[in-house]
Amino acid sequence: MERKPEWEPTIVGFLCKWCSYAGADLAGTSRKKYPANVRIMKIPCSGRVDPLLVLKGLRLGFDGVVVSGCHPGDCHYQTGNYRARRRIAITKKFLEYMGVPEERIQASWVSASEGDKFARVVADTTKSIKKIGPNKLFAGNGR
Amino acid sequence: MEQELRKEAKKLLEEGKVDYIVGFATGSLKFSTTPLITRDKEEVASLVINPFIVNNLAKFLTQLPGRVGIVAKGCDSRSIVSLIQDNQVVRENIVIIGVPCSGLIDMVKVEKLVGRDRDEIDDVSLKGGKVTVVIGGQKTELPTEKVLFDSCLGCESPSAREYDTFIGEPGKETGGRGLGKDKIKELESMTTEERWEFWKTQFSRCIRCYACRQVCPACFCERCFVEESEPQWVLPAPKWQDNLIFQVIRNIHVAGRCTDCGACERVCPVNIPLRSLTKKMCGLVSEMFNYEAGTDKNAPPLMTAYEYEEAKDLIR
Amino acid sequence: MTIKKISKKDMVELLLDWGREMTVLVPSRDKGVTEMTEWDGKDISFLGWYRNTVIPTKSSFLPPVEEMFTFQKNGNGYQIEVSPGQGKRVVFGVRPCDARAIAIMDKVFTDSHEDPYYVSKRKNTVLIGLGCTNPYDSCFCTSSGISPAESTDVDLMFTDIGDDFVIEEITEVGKELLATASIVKKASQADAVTMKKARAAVSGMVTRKVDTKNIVDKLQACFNDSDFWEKVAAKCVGCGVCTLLCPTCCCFDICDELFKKQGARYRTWDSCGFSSYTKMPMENPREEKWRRVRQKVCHKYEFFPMNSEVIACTGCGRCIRLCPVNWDITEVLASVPAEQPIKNK
Amino acid sequence: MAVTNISPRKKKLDEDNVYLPSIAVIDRIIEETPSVRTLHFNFKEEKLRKRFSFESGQFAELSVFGVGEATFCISSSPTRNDHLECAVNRVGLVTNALHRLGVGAEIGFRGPYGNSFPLELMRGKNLVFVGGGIGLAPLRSVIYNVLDNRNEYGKINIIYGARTPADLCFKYDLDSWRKDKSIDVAITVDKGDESWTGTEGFVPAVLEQVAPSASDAMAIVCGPPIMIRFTFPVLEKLSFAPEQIITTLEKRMKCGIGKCGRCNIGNIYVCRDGPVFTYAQMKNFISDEY
Repeated sequence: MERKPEWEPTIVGFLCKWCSYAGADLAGTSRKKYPANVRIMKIPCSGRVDPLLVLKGLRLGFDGVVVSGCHPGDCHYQTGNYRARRRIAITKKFLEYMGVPEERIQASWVSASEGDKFARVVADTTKSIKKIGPNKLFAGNGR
Repeated sequence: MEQELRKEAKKLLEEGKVDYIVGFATGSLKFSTTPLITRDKEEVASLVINPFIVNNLAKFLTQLPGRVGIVAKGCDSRSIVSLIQDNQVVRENIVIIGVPCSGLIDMVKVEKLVGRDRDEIDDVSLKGGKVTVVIGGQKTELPTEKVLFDSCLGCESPSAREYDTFIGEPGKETGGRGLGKDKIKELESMTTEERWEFWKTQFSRCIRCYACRQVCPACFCERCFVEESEPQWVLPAPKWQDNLIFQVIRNIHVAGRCTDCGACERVCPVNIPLRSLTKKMCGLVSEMFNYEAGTDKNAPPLMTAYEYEEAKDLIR
Repeated sequence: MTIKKISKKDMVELLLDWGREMTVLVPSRDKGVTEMTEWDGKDISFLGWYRNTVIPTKSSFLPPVEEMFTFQKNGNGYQIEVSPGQGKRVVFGVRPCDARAIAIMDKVFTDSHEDPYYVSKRKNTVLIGLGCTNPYDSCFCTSSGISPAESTDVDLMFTDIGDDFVIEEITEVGKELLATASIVKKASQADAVTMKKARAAVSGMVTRKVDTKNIVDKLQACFNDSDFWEKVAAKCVGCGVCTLLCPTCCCFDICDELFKKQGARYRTWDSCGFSSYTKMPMENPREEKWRRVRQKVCHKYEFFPMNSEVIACTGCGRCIRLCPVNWDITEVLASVPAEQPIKNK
Repeated sequence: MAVTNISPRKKKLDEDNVYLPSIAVIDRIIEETPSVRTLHFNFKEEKLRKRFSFESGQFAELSVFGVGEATFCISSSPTRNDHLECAVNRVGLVTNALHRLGVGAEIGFRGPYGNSFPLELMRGKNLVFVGGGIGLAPLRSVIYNVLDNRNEYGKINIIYGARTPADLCFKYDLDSWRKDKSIDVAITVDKGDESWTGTEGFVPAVLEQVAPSASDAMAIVCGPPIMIRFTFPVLEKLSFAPEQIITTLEKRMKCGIGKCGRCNIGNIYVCRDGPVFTYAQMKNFISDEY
């Protein structure tokens, strides 16, 4: 009997090139297993993440958005991640109020040595997004 | 009070302390006022103060060259402070003429209560905590709770806190009545899906006239992201998806700058309840970062400041 | 012209009758803003509250967003699918100002190149006018040669005479629409007199006036007076309320959307009040706000009359009522200097 | 009841739909300068290739599906109608997208729109072409048109300039015109580089040096607004009457057919009444917004 394959979410990940991107790389080179649902965008710093990128991701039909940067205190540009933190926190809360499930937007701090953590973040995010199902927020027309 | 204001404004112009006076004059329709922007000593004779001075004049500060004398209610002054924080306005270049405010009358509420449009009403006046409406010689008294703008009912500082001169006596606080938060509570009691559906319906009728953005003093970008073409973040077409993104991002971009003055909601020609967004945003900012927009001109803007530890539960 | 009459209480039946053949649009505020929307088949309470819609009737012909065609990408190529045309409609309750506005838009959309989207809607729509009984204080239609309760820019014209409406058959299409409606009766001579009186009374209620005498010349004379226009534009915040909600403004933008392989081209409202409207990569002929305000005023009162011999403003007053800062075009027109400014350019 | 005399049937919108682009295929791309490329394209439908005709000076709306439409003048000559050419300067949404396309890509084409250069008036006269930067594109169409009927015209002068040698468009055309004994060509750059051996200086200044005679002549000018502004006085100094000066104007356009509203100069719509105007006409414009 043929079984219908399970629905797989597509997630866009905005990763800081100084840490999380390297972390993702490490997860790969050290052969950590994690779901292949994330499409990675390398960004210069988590401070680059305008809420617009998050919403545009959802508008384009991604089921989730992951933003990841250096741990507080470790920013290559001193304060980029502190600023990102306020922005992302507000975005997450505000979008929740608008009616975007909180699970769709995930933020984390992953350093270049935390391949493990990156794998965990992706796995957890994928799991929680699978639970809430595909992103139909902007559906209706145009998708 | 108006006489005093006119005298003050004239003096400022005569003494060359300012190049422009920005205030309110009587509008061309009933119960309306219009911004008066002038360099003319005689024109300041038409300055008025009444419960219909609805615009947030701080908007004009970023557009006018030179030194400006500006008439400011509580909300205008908060926006001015916010502009100073963002280096959009130099404090020394402006003279703030504080005026008392005991709340502005929401004519939409009055219209609904009396069942008449504003041009069919003869008189509306605010005195001693009561609003009197006259239609065809018939007087009706309405409690202020029912006819002031929601933003005014929740206002904690109706009179300008930041000012150079103050005309008259500072008005009493209208805030603390818990009003204006009702709609947010109502929305929060819905499920996420219901909320999204609600906003989808609201933004379906947006025509993208950008009146909300254009009257907002916190929207001072020379070029807004919606007008960017490379990349084109949102479609110029007023499809609900793009309307919603525009408004959500606008709100996030002005987080910490928005003083919840309610100007955006007032001017929306298609009645989108925008204050249910701005009010929520102000609430979030204050809850999460203990920050209140437009209160401290020396404080760094919300999004450039940080604490070493915050928002821990949101980011892992 | 023959006149007929219908009792107000029979209106539901008449609308239902039309609804069997066509989509019926009536004024409604169900969607949070007053506009012409599809009738629900029951409610005619608008006859009581309706003064004019916020969204002008133009939106039934030039909607805020309109899909022009869709396309499908296959490999390097594209397959274009044109959006379907408009079915038959009847719009009931069009005010004379908005009806004139549509006549003005007809000129734009049918000259040299015919606009298929507009024309298809226009040709398949019967316009039914409803005379005003209670114009706003911001209305100034009489200054544009429009009577608030009278119109020949529609197919049928309804005038309120108390318990009844008097109906004028303006066009053949309108006449046909009434031909089989048994509830419509012949109107008497007395009804005609009552109608005339009612009309005169409403006309008198429009008190706001614009002196349009020599307006083209006057505007031409002060066109280069930048001081004047800067003063006029000072309080304008540069939003698009007055233009987007103007019943005659029909400027539009065209834009594309593509998701994966499926895309569409849209036509949307646009406004000369936005600086992006004329922005070119290297320069913008109307970068300054006063130039945009000048364009708005002059397009309606100078350029359009020069090209089409009619003022492109019908005095509906929306721009005054809805303006965030009470920028009042009637005040602006009154302040246009009568003589050429001394400053020579 | 039937409303018989309002459009008897639901007319399908694809009949005579002016907004419907025809599909064209890019068959060659020439990189002119770092930011300008010329697209050679042809209609996908064989029928259209035969049916299509245009005149020098007309423009068209090119679209990249999913991105949008933009206005371009047709830079090829109707006398050489085996394909069409448009020069694209990379400056915005659509032009960037056009620069990303390769040979074989399909684009949309709507047109031709607008008026054209008045060849009847130019016939038998001496012609002076003054171009700057990408402004050579519309001139090129009419230059080839004239060259292909060379004996019908008098003396021909081409004065063309760009900011730097790298910014000179249509270098292959410039070369071939320079070799042509029947035309006088002057090429200049605002600022040369080490390898530049030609003239340096602004176009209006070079025009003044070349000083073509105004008698029985017409000047056709196209370039950036600033160049046009300084060229007109020079031409007048050389005693060209405003009627002898022709230019083509550029404006932001969306529809190309006088409806969308944005290309007006006073009561004139550039797309409908232009884009080709004489200086005499321009002097009568109400507005200075060009």
